[in-house]
Formats: sequence, structure tokens, C-alpha cells
Amino acid sequence: MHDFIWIIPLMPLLGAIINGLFGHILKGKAGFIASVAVLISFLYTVRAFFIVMDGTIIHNELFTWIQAGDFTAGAAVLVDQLSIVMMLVVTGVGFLIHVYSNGYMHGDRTVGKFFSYLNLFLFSMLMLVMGDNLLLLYLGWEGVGVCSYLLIGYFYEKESASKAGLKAFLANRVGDFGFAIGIFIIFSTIGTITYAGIEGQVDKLMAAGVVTSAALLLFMGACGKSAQFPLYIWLPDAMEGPTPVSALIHAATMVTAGVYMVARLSFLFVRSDVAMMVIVIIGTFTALFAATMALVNNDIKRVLAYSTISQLGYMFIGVGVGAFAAGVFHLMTHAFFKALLFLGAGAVMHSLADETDIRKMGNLYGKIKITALTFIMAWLAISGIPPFSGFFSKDEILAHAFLYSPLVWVFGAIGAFLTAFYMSRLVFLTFFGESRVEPEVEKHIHENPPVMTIPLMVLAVLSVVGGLIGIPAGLAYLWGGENHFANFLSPVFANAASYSEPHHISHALEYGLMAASILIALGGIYLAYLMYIKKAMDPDAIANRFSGAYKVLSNKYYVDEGVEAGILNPIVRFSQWLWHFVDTRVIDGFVNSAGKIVWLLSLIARRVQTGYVQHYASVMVVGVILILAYYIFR
Amino acid sequence: MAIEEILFWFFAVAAVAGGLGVVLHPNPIKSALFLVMTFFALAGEYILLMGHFVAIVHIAVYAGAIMVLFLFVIMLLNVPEETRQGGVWGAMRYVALGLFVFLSFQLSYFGFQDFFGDKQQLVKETEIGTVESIGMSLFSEYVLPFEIASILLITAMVGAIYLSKSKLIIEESKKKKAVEKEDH
Amino acid sequence: MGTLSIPLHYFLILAAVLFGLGVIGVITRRNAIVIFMSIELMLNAVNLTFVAFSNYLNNVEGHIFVFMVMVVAAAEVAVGLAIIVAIFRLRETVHVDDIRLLKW
Amino acid sequence: MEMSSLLNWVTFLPALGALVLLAIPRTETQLVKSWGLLVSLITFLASIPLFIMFDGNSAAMQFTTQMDWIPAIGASYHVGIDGLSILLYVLTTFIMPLAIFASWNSITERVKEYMIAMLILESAMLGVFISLDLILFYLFWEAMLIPMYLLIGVWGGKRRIYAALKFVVYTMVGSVLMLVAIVFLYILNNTYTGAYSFDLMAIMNLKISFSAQIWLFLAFALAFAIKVPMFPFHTWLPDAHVEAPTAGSVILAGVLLKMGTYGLLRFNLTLFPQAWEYFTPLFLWLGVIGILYGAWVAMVQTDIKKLVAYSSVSHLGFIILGMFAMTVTSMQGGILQMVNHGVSSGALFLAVGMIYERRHTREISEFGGVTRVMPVFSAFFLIICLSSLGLPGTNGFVGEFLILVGSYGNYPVFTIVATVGIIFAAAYLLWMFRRVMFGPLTEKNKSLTDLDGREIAIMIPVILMIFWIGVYPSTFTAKTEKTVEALIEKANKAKAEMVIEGRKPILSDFLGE
Repeated sequence: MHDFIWIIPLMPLLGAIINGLFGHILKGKAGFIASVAVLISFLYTVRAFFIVMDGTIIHNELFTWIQAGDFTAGAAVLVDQLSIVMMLVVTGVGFLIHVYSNGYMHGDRTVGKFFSYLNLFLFSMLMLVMGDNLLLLYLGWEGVGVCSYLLIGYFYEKESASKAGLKAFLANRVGDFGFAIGIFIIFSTIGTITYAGIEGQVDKLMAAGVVTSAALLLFMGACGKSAQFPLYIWLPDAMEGPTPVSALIHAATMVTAGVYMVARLSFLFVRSDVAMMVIVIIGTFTALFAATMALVNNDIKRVLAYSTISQLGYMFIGVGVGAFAAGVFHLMTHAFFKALLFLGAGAVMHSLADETDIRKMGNLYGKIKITALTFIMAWLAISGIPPFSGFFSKDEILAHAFLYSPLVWVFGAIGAFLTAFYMSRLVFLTFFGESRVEPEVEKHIHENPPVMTIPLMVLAVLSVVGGLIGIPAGLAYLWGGENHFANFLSPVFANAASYSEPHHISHALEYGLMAASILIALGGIYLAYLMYIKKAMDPDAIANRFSGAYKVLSNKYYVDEGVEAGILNPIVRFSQWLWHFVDTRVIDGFVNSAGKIVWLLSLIARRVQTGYVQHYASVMVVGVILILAYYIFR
Repeated sequence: MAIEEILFWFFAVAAVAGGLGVVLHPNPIKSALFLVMTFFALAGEYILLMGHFVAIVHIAVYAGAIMVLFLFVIMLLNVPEETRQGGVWGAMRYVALGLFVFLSFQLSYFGFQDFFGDKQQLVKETEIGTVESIGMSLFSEYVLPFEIASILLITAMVGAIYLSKSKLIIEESKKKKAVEKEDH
Repeated sequence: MGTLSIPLHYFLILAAVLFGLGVIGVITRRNAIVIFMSIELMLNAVNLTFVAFSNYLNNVEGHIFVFMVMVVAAAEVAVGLAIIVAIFRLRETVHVDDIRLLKW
Repeated sequence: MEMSSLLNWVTFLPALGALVLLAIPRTETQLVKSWGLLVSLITFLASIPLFIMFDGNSAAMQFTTQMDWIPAIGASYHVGIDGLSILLYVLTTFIMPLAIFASWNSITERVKEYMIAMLILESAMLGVFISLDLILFYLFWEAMLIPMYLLIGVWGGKRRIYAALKFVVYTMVGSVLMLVAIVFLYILNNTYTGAYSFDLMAIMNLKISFSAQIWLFLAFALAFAIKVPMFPFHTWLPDAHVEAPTAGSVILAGVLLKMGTYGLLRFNLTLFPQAWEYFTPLFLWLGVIGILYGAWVAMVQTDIKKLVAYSSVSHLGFIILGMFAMTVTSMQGGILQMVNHGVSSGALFLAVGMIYERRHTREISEFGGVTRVMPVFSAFFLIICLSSLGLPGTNGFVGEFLILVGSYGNYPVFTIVATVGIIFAAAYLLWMFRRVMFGPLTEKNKSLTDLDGREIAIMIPVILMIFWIGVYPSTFTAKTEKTVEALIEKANKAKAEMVIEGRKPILSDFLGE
């Protein structure tokens, strides 16, 4: 039953195939087809949402994909509360971004190819969130990896873009390495890889003592995909891709796959405190680490990229401390306002002839009012100003983090402060203050076409309203409501909740924390206001005073160069040595020397053929003598 | 010392001296003549062994025909005396000497071993060496080898004629001569 | 029919010595024709042994064989000298050192 | 048409086609080429019913024919197909038409001899997969060398003589030892059963002593290890690939390399299970080293074909791991990966051949931004690269994943090291892809023309195959299921009897006897 569910992933796949094969013919209409495909799957997702709302979980198997020995993996779909939320986000935001791309990619030579990749990405993402076993999760995982590789490297004629694409794929692949080993451990211990199967036999995993290693390895896969600390290096470079790609893939959907995985396997992660602690540590560290880098970056998209990494850190803190619902809630709200921020940045770049350096912007508020207004709403949301969505989701994570350990809350708060500061810096430098735009560019700054601004507006509404559905219980208690979002997701996390003891926050503590986070947010904004609008404190002066720190930050802690020198070059040099020395000299050496030895022996043998007849005669006579000698002495 | 024994030693010494002459004398003509002397000595030996027919045929074929051919060719090619002393001559002399000693010792050992001492055999006077007995067996039992021998001789002659007449060698030598003329 | 007082092995030793001389001739001499002569010498040494044994065995085949050897010797000399003449035409020499086509 | 006679027909059809070719005059190159293509297509079509009628759930030999061939020494013409060989058999007939069609324009001189060599090669290869008599197997095994030697030696690149000679001598060294082993088995069989026979089935249930097994195993294993190629014996492959013409490389990578792994399963595992168990750690080590070594060296290659050659070393390392891990899942993964590698690497060589035909160079540095002028080719090449690095949804992933998931149970450490291989697989393939297809369009590549009808017709069946195995692999895995289970169960039973004095035998045991 519910066979219609298969339409949701297959429509984008169909769109991808059509655009892929006939893209060059369709030219302009390719965008339209792609958007329609996503719209259809969005509508069906809404229909599925209502089915799931009244409690029925859709499970439908099309055919057994792989069956060999005792390993079986079915091509089956499981749509429960968690996946329907993700599907709504993916298809909803995806649809808006598709519409936006029609405008943004207008006039691109191979627009068919672009939309084919975009649809293929949506198909993979939907398979990722809808699959009922780890193998389908892995299929979606690598599928989105390839699509991000293709889309980042879309402007393949730019050397940097193709390099960034490759870097992204390899970094993801390193993560997938851990993910794959995690699957192997789980399969070899309990023989099944479906979520239901794992949930049922999780105690067997506990008994075998592999829960921690499996959880950590799976988390390694999540780090690769959601750009957490060791494997985040690819996300800033991924900004080489077109902006709608950054919005869809590197803000709203793909990067959240890691959080989805941890949430989906909550019953597994919860059972290993070590793993949870590692997740929290890495989440906190990444949040702070990325925020610091965002402070000094001058490229509008890279700032947003670092902020994404930072916000993902928060989500991981959320799931790390066991508040899975809070983590997913922040994921959803983040998808809205971060997608909006990126699309806004795209609109700004579009109207400033693809200028990305915020030092060459300023005072755009008057000229592109709609983009500015929507951007400001998203800014307020991300900074955590009530009643915007960001406040509720981030605050709930911080509240649970406080219960986990106050230290985490402190770091979280610092992170929130930095977030508020660098976002305000971004907004002030872009939209307010004096205009630093080059004169000829300034002349034809124009508002973007409606096909781009309408999605901005819709996303703006979502980032404002989005927070209301998940108002933390403490606040909702005031007027008798409760956290609808958390309740909606509770059945999915029932197993995890039952295992770990429930956290109960006293209302007083919650209000205190909320007040604190509001103050922090306002503080961050006010500091940025002082520095960039009122020029009370000259940012350059501070930069010179802490020149050492500033240089390190602006060079992204030299991580890229470190990875390059520390890992990549040694491997390449080692392979060179392997090839030139081991392969050609040693192994081929043996092979060729075998030939040479035969040649040398023949050199000696050659001496016998002197050409003198007498020599041959004398050798014959010696032969005769030997024979006779044999007869004599026999 | 019976008369036969004296004859034997006379012929033996002649044969060996001839052999040495053939081998050691630098001038090919002299060595050819020494060979003729050996042939006569051997004929004598055959007679001692009652091989009369063989002796006569030996002299006719070898001394008569083959040596004449040799001398003819030596004269035709005006073969110079062997002057080159160094090179292979030097080194090979000792090798040859060594081989000679070894070989002849071994062969004679066989001779000694079977017929020496009590088993000593003396030469018997037999009739088999005569023309009559050879002729009888040659044309009864061994008529086929006899005919084949004739075929062999025919082919040898044809071969010799062809070799000396072959156009290839003639042109080759003409060409060589032409080249030499240009050089001078 | 009596016996001559010459022991048979004298002949065999004589043949051995002649054969050895032939071998020396073939190996040391530089002149193709003299080598030919040495070969003839070796052949005759063999003939002598044949006749000696045919006398000892009182069998006529030894003589027949000597006859055949002579045929072969004649054929061989004919063809051999023709070859030497041909080589002489080409190389203007019968000196064995110069005729070294077999040199590798 | 009774199935077993169809099997004989399909095997010898190409050879008959080659005979007919003798009649066609040399000047009619077009007729010669189309005839070759026609014959190989008919062979492929005729092999499809074989695949369909093959009964998946029986492990026994099917479509067998047994006739006396040389009664004097007991060599019989005994052929049959089971789970191990059916997939490789059809793979061969699938790849041949593509290879012949791909060499349509690239081969200009001696076209007739080329076509004859190709068709005879096909018959020899098919023969190897179905022969169940040791001497028959050895005959086909050697017969396969000659045409391949000609293909590389005559129509190859600059250093073709060196490459061809190295290829033949390398393989000969191995197979000569195998012949010695075959003769030993022949005598052993005679001493036990009195009958003189080379029949594999008879030799299979011989009780071979452990020490004899060790040496026989090594003899066979050396011949197959060279063919696979396993780590230390692989240096002939890059040379052979770089110098071989496109079709030669496709067949070399597509089918010839599988002979090694197929041989290991057919002979080493079935005949010497104890020795197999004894040497498993060694071969696992060599396989895993092969994976990493092949990947690393491939990464730094400057010539595309050499890169793909080393990637074959890496892929076959996975297959070795799958085979020696001795679980049904990993074994099936291994067999499927043989087919996948045949399709993917064959396609890679086809693609490289297409660029080579246009630019007559294979140096990566010579290319850049080719996607701009050859978009269709770029799409095909991308799909093939992704299938080769094992992207889920394509054929490479199914095989690789099954191998790894299957072998983790028995050998976790080896599997983890092998899984590192998939990172480098992506590295070298996509790095090459970026340097060739992406980046700014260099001056020299401006004049490249995109794929024409013929080339697209070659690529389409390969792409279909890639997605068919990727999305619905059970059509293939169902065929091999029962045979693999029977194989492993028999091996495990033999392993049980192997324990000497309660402990596993060590080297000194067999030296002692």
C-alpha cells in the first residue's frame, strides 16, 4: 500500500534523465521541467505528511536490490516522522531553489546539464532520507557526494572550481570509508542492516562490545558529509559552485545528512556514551572553530559557508547531548534561513556583476530593498533574536547542552555571540554604511526579477514562522501549548529516550538561559554596530594590534596548506617513489635482468665459435679421446 | 728375425717417416711426395698381410689417381710454402702433439690389450686376400654396394664439374677482379 | 698354410701411429690441400687396420670394406679439391686462416 | 538444438568465422571487418540462450559434452559450464563485438590477419572457460597467447615488441610450471585409479597428500598469479596495455585478466583445498598490497592507459580478497566484480581509445577542458569512471561492497586496509578525469570532434550493462549462488580434515615428508 510514495524520489530522477538526454534541445524550458518535477514530489510529500501525521508509518519494498549469501539489501522505503520532516525540507526548499535557479542561471550555455544534476541530487537526497536500510543510506550518501562534485565543478573551465569539486568528493570519500566500515561491523555482528533490524538487536551489538566503534565510524562518515572538524576543508572551497547549488547542497540539505544519520540511528548512538561525548566535543569545537574563521573572511559566500559549518556544529551538539528533536529542529530552521542567506547573497552578487568581496559593497539597502529586507530577516533569525526561528531552535539546543554540562553551554554561548557578531558585520558591510561599489558597477545595480525574489520572500516567511512550531516546552507552558515539533518526532526517538534518563529542565533555569542567549545575541550585534556603522572602534586598528591572530584566522589556520603538505604531498611523493623505484627498477629490474643473464651467458658461449676449422677438428678429436678413455677405464 | 719381420719394420719405418714428412714439411709438393712414399710403404704392408688385391688397387687408386690430382691442383693453384710460423701454428703444435700422443697411445693400447702376451696372434697365410676371393664375394654378396659405389663416383664427378663450372663463382671472381683493377 | 712371424698387433700400432700423424696434420697445417692429404693418411691407417683384422678373422669383408673406403676417398678428393679451387678463385688463397665464414 | 551442442557451437563459431575469412581477399577490408563483426555478434546472440537456460539453482556442470580426444593418453574433450564460468563466458561474447567494432578505423594495415587473430582469440578464450579436461584447458590456455601476442606485437605502439615478448615470456614461465603440475596429477591419478585420464572431475576426488598439494598449488597459483596479475608479477600489464591497440587492451583487461582468478577458483580451490587454506594469509597479503600498490602507482601515472592498467591491478586485488575470504557473500562479490571489472575497464579502454584515435597521444598533460568540445564523450567517460570507482547504483559498487562486507566477517584487518583502497580509487580516477576533461580548454584540443554514431553505438551497451548490474544485480548473482555455496562447503569440509596432531600444519611438516 502507499505505492505512491515511490513517485517522490522517482520524479526528480525522471527530470534528471529528461534534462540529461535532451538538455541541449530544451535549453530554456529545462529549468521549468526540473521545477515541475520537484513540485510534484513536494505535493506528494505533503500528502504523505498527512498520512504520517495520523501515526501510520509507510514501509514499501519495491524489489530486493542485492542478495548474496546471507547479505540482503532491499530497495525499500521507510517514511516515518523523521524522514517526512527531512523530505519536506528537501523538497520544499529544493523547489524554491529550483525556481530561484531559473532566474539565476538564466542564459547559461548548458543550463540543461545544470538542472539535470540538480534533480539527480534531489533524487539521491530523497533516497538517503527515505531508505529503510544502511545500504540505501550509503547509496544516497555517495549519490549526493557525486552530485555535489559535479555541481561544484559546474564551471569546469575554472581551474579552481574543478579542483574544489575533486577536493569535496575525496573528503566525502574519506568519510564514506568510515561509514562503510561501520556498516561492515554492524552486518558482521548482527547480520542485518535495516534500521528496524538494528534497533531490534542493538543489545546484541552492546554485548559484542562493538557499539562504540560502530557509532564512532558512522560518525566519521557524518563528519565527512556534514563538514565537521577534521573533514570540513572542502565546504569553503565548495563555494566555487553556482550560488543556488551552495544554497541547496551546502546549506539546506546535503550537509545535514550527517545529522539525519545520527538522529536516525539514535538508538545506536545513545548506547555508547563515549560516542555521544565525542560528537559533543567535535560539535562544540567545530562551532567555535568555524565561527572564528568567519570573523575575518571578506568573501560573502565563504562567511556563510563557515557559518554553516558552525551551525552544523550546533546541530551535532544537539544530537550529541541526546536532544535529538532539538537537533533536527535546528536543522530545519537552519535550512530555511541559511538557504535564504545564500540566495540573498546570490541576488546581491547577481546585481553587482558577481562581486563577492564585501569590502567592495555597502549601502545597497536602498537599491535592492526586497533582497535586503529578506536578508535582514534571515540575519535576525540566525543571530537568535526572538521571535525568529533561529532563537527557538538554538536556544533549545543550548538548554539541553547546559543540562549535559555547563561548560558546553558556555562554549555554545560564545559561539552564538561570534555568530551574531560576524553575521551583523556581514549585513552592515553589505547593506549599510557608505557605498564602496565601483562607480560603473553601481550605475546598473538593479532589483532581481520576481522569479528570484519570490522564493526569497517565501523563505523569509518560513524563517520567521518556522520557529513557532517548535517553541520550547518551557515557553509554551506559559500559554498551555507544548512543543509540537518534539512531540511529533517523539515516537522516532522513543527507543533512545527510554534508554537514557530523561532530562527535566526547571522552567526557571530555562527562562534564565533564554534571557542570557538574547543578551548575548544583542551584545554581538551591538559590538558589530559599534565597529562597522558608528566606527567607534576601528576594525583595522584591532586587526593590526592582534596582527598575529588576525593573520592566522584569515589564512584559515593554514589547515589547507597543512593538509596539502602533511598528507597529500607525502602520498604523491611516496607513489612516485613506488612507481619509479619499486616498479620500474626493482620488479622490472628482476624481469629484465633475467633476460640480461641469458645474454651474458651467451657471450661466453660465443667464444667457442672461432671460425677456424682446426679448432672444431681438435674439439672432435678430444671427443674421440674421451670416448676411448671411457672404454678403456670402464 | 724372419725376413717378413725385417720387411715389416722396413715398411713401417717408411710409412711413419712419410707420415711425418707429410705433416711437418712446409712445402706442399714435398709433403705430397712424402705421402706417395707412405702409400708405397702401406702397399708393402698389405702384401705382408696377404692382401695382394688391396695392395695393387691401393697403389693404383691412391698413388696413381688421387696423388696426381693433388699434385695437379697444387701446381694449378701455385700454392706457396707455408711461411706463417706464429699464430695458430705455434699454439696448435703443442695441442696437436698432446692429442697425437694421447690418441695413438689409446689406439695402440687396444692393439696391445687384445693381442699381447699369450693371446699373441701371428699373421696367417690365407687365401682370402687374392683377387679371386675378393672378386667372388664382391660380385655375389656385395653386388649392391658395388653398384652404389659407382653411383657415388658419378655424383662426385658431376659435383666436381658443376663446382668448377658454376656461373656464380665465375661472375663473383670477375667482379672481384674488376674491383681490384679500380683500386690500383 | 703357416704363419708369418709378425705379430698382428704390430700392424695395429702402426695404424694407430699413422692415424695420430694424420690428426696432427689436419690440426696444425695451414694449407687446405695438406689437410686433405692428412685426411687421406688417416683413411689409409684405417684401411690398414681393416686388412689386419680381415687377416685375423680370415674374412674377406675387410678387403671389401677397404675397397669401399677407397671409392669414398676418391669421391671425397674430387669434390674437395673442386671446392678448394672454387674458394681459391674467390679468395685467392687456400690459407685456412683466411677462410673463416663460420666466425660468429 | 540441444544445449550442450549449442555450447560447442558458440565456442567454435568464431574459429569457423576465422576460417571463412581466409577465403575473403585481403583488399576487401570493409567486407573483412563487417564479417568479423557479424560473426562475433552472432556468437553473442547465440550465447544469450545459454545464459537464460542456465539453471541457477544447481551447482552441477551443465550442457556438458564428453568425447574421446586422444584416447592413447586419456585426454578427452570434456566441456561444461557452471556458476563460475557462465558469467565470464557471456562477458567474453559481450565484449568481443565491442572490441571489433571499436577497431573499425584504428586498424588500417593487415586488417584480414587482425580479424582472424581476434576471432581465434575469442574461440580460445571461450574454450578456456568451458574446458573440464586439464590438457584441453592447457591447450586453450596456450592457444590464447598466440593471437594476443600478434595483436600486441604487430598492431601495437612503439615498444610493442618488448611488451609483446615480455607478455608471452611472463605467461609462458607460469604456464610451463602448470603443465608440470598437470602431468604430476595425471600420474598421481594413474597410481590411485589405474585409469589414464586428465579429466578434472576424476582428479577432483583424488586424495592428494598435503605436501603434494602444497607444491601443486604453488605451480598452478604461479601461472594464475601472473595472469591475474597479482602484486609482484604485474609489471607486464602496463607495458602490454600501453603498447596494445585499443581492441587488444579491451580484451586483455576485459577477459584475459579474469583467466587468472577463474583458474584459481576452478583449479586451486577445488583440487587443493588444504593448500588453499594454508596459503590464504599469503594471498590475502598479496591481494591487499596489490590494491594499495596499484592505486598509489596509478595515481601518479602520466599515461592514461598505464593508469587504467594499474587500476586493474588494484581492482583485481579486491577480487583476490573476495575469493580468499571464503564466505559465500565475498566469493559471489568476487565473481560479480570479475564481470564488473571486465565491463568497466573494457569501457575505460574503449574511451581512451577514442581519444587516442583523435589526438594520437595518451599523455594526460596533453589534454584539458575536453568536455567543452566533446560533451557526449565526457558524459559517457564520467559514467564509466564512476562505475570503475564503485559509485552505488553502478556495477562497481555492488561487487566491491559484497567483497568487503563478506570478507569483514573473517578478516577484519585486511578488509579495513582494502577499504582504504576505495578512497584512492576515487582519487586517481577523478584526478585523471579532472586533468583531462575539466580545466581550461587547451589550444591543441580545440579541434577535437565529438563521438560519431559508431562510437556511441559501442558505448550504449556498456552503459546499459553498468546500470543493469548496478540496479538489479540479482539476475547475475542468482546464477552463481548455488555453485559458490557448494564450492565453499566442499572446501570447509576438506579444511576440517586438515588438522594434523590437533594443530594447523606448518612449513616444516611438508618439508619433513
